[in-house]
Amino acid sequence: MADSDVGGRTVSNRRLIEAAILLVLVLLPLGSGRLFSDFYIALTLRILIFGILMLGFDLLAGYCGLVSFGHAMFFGTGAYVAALSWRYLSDSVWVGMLLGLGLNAVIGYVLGLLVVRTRTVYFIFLTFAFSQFFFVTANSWRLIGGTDGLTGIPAPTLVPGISLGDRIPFYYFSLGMLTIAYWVARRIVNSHFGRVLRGIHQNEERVKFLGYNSPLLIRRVFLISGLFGSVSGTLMACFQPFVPPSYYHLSLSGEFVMMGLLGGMGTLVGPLMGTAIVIFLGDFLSTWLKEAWMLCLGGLYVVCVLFSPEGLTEIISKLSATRLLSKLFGRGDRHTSGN
Amino acid sequence: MLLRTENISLNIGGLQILRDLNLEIAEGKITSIIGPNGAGKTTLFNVITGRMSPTRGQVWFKDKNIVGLSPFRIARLGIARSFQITNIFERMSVFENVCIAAQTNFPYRSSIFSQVSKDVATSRKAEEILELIGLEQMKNRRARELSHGDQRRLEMGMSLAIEPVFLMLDEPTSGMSPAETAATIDLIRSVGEKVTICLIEHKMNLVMTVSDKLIVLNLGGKITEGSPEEVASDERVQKIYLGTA
Amino acid sequence: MTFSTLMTVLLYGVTIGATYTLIASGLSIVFGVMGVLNFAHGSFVMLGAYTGFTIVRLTGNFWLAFAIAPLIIALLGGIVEKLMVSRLYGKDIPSTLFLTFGLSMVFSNAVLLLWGGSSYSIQLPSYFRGFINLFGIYYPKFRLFVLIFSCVLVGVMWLFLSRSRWGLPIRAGLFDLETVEAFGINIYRVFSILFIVCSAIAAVAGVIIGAMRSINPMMDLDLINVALIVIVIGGLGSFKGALIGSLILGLAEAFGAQAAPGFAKFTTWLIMAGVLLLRPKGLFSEH
Amino acid sequence: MAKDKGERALKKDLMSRRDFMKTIGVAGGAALMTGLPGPLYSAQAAGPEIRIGHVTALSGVSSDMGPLLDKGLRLAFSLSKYKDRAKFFLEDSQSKPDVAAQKALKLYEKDNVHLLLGPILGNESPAVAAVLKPKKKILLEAYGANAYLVGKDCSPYTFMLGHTSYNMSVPLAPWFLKTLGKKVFLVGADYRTGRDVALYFREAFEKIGGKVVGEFYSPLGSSEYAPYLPQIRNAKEKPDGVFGFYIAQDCINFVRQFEEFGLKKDGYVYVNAIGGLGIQYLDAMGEAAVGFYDSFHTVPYADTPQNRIFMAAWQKAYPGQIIDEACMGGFDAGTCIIKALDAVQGDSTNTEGLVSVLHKIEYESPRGKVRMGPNNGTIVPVYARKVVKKDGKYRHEGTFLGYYGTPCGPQYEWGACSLGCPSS
Repeated sequence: MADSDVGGRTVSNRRLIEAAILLVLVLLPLGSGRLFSDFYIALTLRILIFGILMLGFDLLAGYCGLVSFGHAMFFGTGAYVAALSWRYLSDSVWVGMLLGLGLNAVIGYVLGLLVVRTRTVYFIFLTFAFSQFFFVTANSWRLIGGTDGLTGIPAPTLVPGISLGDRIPFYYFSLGMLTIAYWVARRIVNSHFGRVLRGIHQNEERVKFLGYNSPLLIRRVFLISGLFGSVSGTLMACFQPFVPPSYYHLSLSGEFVMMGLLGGMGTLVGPLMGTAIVIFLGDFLSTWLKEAWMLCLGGLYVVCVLFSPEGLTEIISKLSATRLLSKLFGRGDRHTSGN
Repeated sequence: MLLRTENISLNIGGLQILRDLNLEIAEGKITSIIGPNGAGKTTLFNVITGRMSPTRGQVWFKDKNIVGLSPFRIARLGIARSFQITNIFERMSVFENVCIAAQTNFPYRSSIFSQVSKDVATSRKAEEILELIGLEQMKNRRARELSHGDQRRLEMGMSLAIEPVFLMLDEPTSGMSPAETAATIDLIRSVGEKVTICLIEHKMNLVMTVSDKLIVLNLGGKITEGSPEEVASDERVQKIYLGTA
Repeated sequence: MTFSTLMTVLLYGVTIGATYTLIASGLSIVFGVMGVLNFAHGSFVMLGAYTGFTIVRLTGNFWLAFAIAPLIIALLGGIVEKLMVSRLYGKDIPSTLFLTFGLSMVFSNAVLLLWGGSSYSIQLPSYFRGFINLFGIYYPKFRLFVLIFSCVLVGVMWLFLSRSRWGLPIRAGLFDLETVEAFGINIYRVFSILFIVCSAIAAVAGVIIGAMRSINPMMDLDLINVALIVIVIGGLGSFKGALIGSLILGLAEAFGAQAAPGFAKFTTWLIMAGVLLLRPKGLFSEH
Repeated sequence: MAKDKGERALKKDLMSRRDFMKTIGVAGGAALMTGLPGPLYSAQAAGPEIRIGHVTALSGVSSDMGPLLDKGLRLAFSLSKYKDRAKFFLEDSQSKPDVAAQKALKLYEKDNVHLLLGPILGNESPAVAAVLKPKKKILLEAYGANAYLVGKDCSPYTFMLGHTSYNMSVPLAPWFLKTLGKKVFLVGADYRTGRDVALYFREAFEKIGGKVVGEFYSPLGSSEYAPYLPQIRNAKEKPDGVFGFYIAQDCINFVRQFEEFGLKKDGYVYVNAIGGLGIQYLDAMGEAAVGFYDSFHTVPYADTPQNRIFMAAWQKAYPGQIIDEACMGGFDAGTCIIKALDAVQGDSTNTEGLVSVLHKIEYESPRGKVRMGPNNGTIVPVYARKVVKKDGKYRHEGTFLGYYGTPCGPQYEWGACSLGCPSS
């Protein structure tokens, strides 16, 4: 791993950059209203929320090589369960989140058993098929609002008294959750489990013959990445007081894949950048080019797949003047080049 | 007897690839399996290590039948294996390749909560193995950048790193220069003191000098077995290898 | 389920299956031979429908559209193959999927910009309008033509693949690119021509679907959905699989609608997930 | 003179967007590289500007209606005394609920609009309403049919100018009995609105002695009705007519296949609720739709004084562009806003004033007299429209059925609205 073998110097540098970004994000709300309109806080919030999901997505796709075309099923379930629990059970955000995590863990476990035998294209089809199953169910199940989905969801409370309805407390709550998610993802990547995952990505047979039960490990990372998606769904249900069935739709799962590819998978930071690009550029293009937004985003996507399949992190780590940046953006498993 | 196969047979689509093989691998000895191409040597390895399941027969390892076990369970019993076509993690550093193998010896081998940076035991074990196979200068090189011979030695090092009881090497010196082959022979001999080794090899000089016992296979059946000298003098072997009697 | 209703539903199921074959066969060949999963295949069908519609509106002649639209889309297919798809030969399948996913976005938006959002449909010539009474079953004339035409087209493709001089290298390409190339056959020229032919077939399917149903900028998602399910059921890369897969899907939709309308939506997904789990490579996969 | 300025305003807006396209590379690139938020805070324009936001579908499923709604809205203002002060902000909802909500937020927070005309689809409008409700911002809906927004999810700031599945199906029951007969076969897309339309119609129809002889619901978005249509022919008793709800593309496919499979020839008549046979779909349906009916609160090309003024203005502003329900809906919403602005002396920032005016507003628009009900849902003229072919063009012959709002109360699935409920 980038940090473990060249001593403390690069590890502290990467932490420096991460701390700097965190500081900027913490100070961002102070600028709203003066430097830029409050709407950009809402846009940044969408990036924070989807960023949590993309960390889980990257663990599965970037580190373990399994690109899921149905990750919206975890997101949608996290949103629906949380919304229903806030409306009928208790307005604490934690109850909704835990229930969402619970159900998603069951889904992740059961689907994991089914999905683990497939690889590459068949994994894509199977995750695509399962997420469509959730989409069709959500659309036709009247109890959870059918095609209109759930509306009028009460804003949950962090602790009795602090409501997450207004934006600034919710912003810091989401930033906190993303920071925790990033720290957890980093630890997983740097754990022995993470190292074996990278092994599975490159040569699953060799991993098997060293004594690792690779199907079990794949099921485990599939479930974990689902939990990240669940938290992300719960936060979105809190941010926007409605949950439409389109949270399960293929276009959302496709967007996640796009975010991962644009940013560059297998680096944790890449997908976060990809999320910022897709959400920010998407909004920007849609406002200025009106109906032509998809043409540009699709074109950017094609160019990225053709010319830099490893995504933005590849470009940055190549262009980056200082070793610092490449440490942060360099992919964990292809950093050492004869230094 | 460390490992015993009991009339192992395998036929795929009517083709009889292994025919009632009864072999014995003695503990602490270096056994070599020789025979022309297509004799079923690698297939035998695949059956023993669980990559293929035999049509009939049992494989007894320490008096435990391991047919039907999945490869990772067999590996955990202490059976390590290298492949005919090098099977390593190409986009990882040499050090990382060995670490993944070395960390299987510890309880936290695939735990989420343990941190690789704090794991001194694995690193030390990996350093030991790298010295043993002579790749410690290449430690940070990416496995893909190694020469073919070095890659084969790396794979052998990874197999050693899981501290096996029984090491199966499938043509370990193929593609190696004479110097590298000689170094590998010494390595096999030194490792052979602690670990039972089974080799598949074509280089007769290596087989003759290193092995304690030879098993000759042809067309899926066992022709003969015995000490190198006995096998060399057996005319059936000569007929197979030299085409004349 | 009286006999006549059974026959009616069977006939409709077969017709729906025939249209699905037109849509899915091109995708299946391109994937089977070139290992390219063309998510933009639905867009080629859509573009065929729109081009056909424009030609019929300008010239009023259905057959002209039937002939010219495939040529135009074949040209487009050639350009796309040359500039983009050819760069990905030999690469892993997901990257071809991601490329064509982006392409489908570009095409869908281009259609919206060129033809706008409203719905159109191709006016059929008078002799195709109306229906005939096929021993008790009311059956539209045009659908009969579609059924016959699909069988003929599929037959031609089948002969082309299995018998002709071209067929052998294409099917061989299925298994091993290097060896075919070693035989001195410029496999990449074969791929370009194949991609162009499949684009043309997609355009023909587009014209037919444009005449049977309405055309709108969102139809590509519905088409690629159907095509993906068919080649998953039938087996990735197997032409025979695509035929059988289309029939299974067509009949499932027809009978599903009769038996349990509420669950008609689920039947397609259950079949797809079921096949993926039991035979991950699909029923007839050669890949 | 007045008109030219209006028209020039429209052209200027289009030009500005095209100029911007040239510089897109730089701006897009800048935002991309720095990753910072986009153009900084746009300076607040001085003067009594009337900033009107409009979130509608320019891409996605209902991308055909969005631009027409916007043109209707702008045309209404170009004919009013506010034409120089009105500044429009158009955002694409992409026919997705969460994008619609995001864009509504953007219009109110970044572009500081004073009023917002909401999105088209029935699942987009509740999303936008939910986001704007806590912010106490005005939301007007020309479409976005969703009964909950005039039921328990109603809000003093949300105004439904269009229709709901209730007041587009119930009025047809007596008309159906009188014009077609006692036996009906119910059809529809298998989703909320499809099921609701059939449900409400059935209740009203059976109450006045009608009889349902059969029904089926096909999956939303399906384009093959071959497996379903025989069920109409095989119904126990021959229905006097087929009633149901399909939307846009589904409706086109259903009507065409209804004719292709010989049902029309055998005398079966199809009635689609909520304007499925609108002008923009008739070309695609062709002859198949002639003789069929649908219900809507607008009749394009109707021969009323209001409509004649509108049609003349539209032909001048957008020569050659067809008139359909969407552009009349936009014009109607514009008329309503202008009437409300008159009542607050043109001060569009006076939100509370506008809210109280809109709550009791009555206005005259091309579709007839419109009155706001107590639950902020309009009481609109409902017409049963027959599709006819007049000198080569497909037109509607409207039969006025009366004024209908959408009731609310505990006995309805969408519950009671805190602001009050209309009687009928």
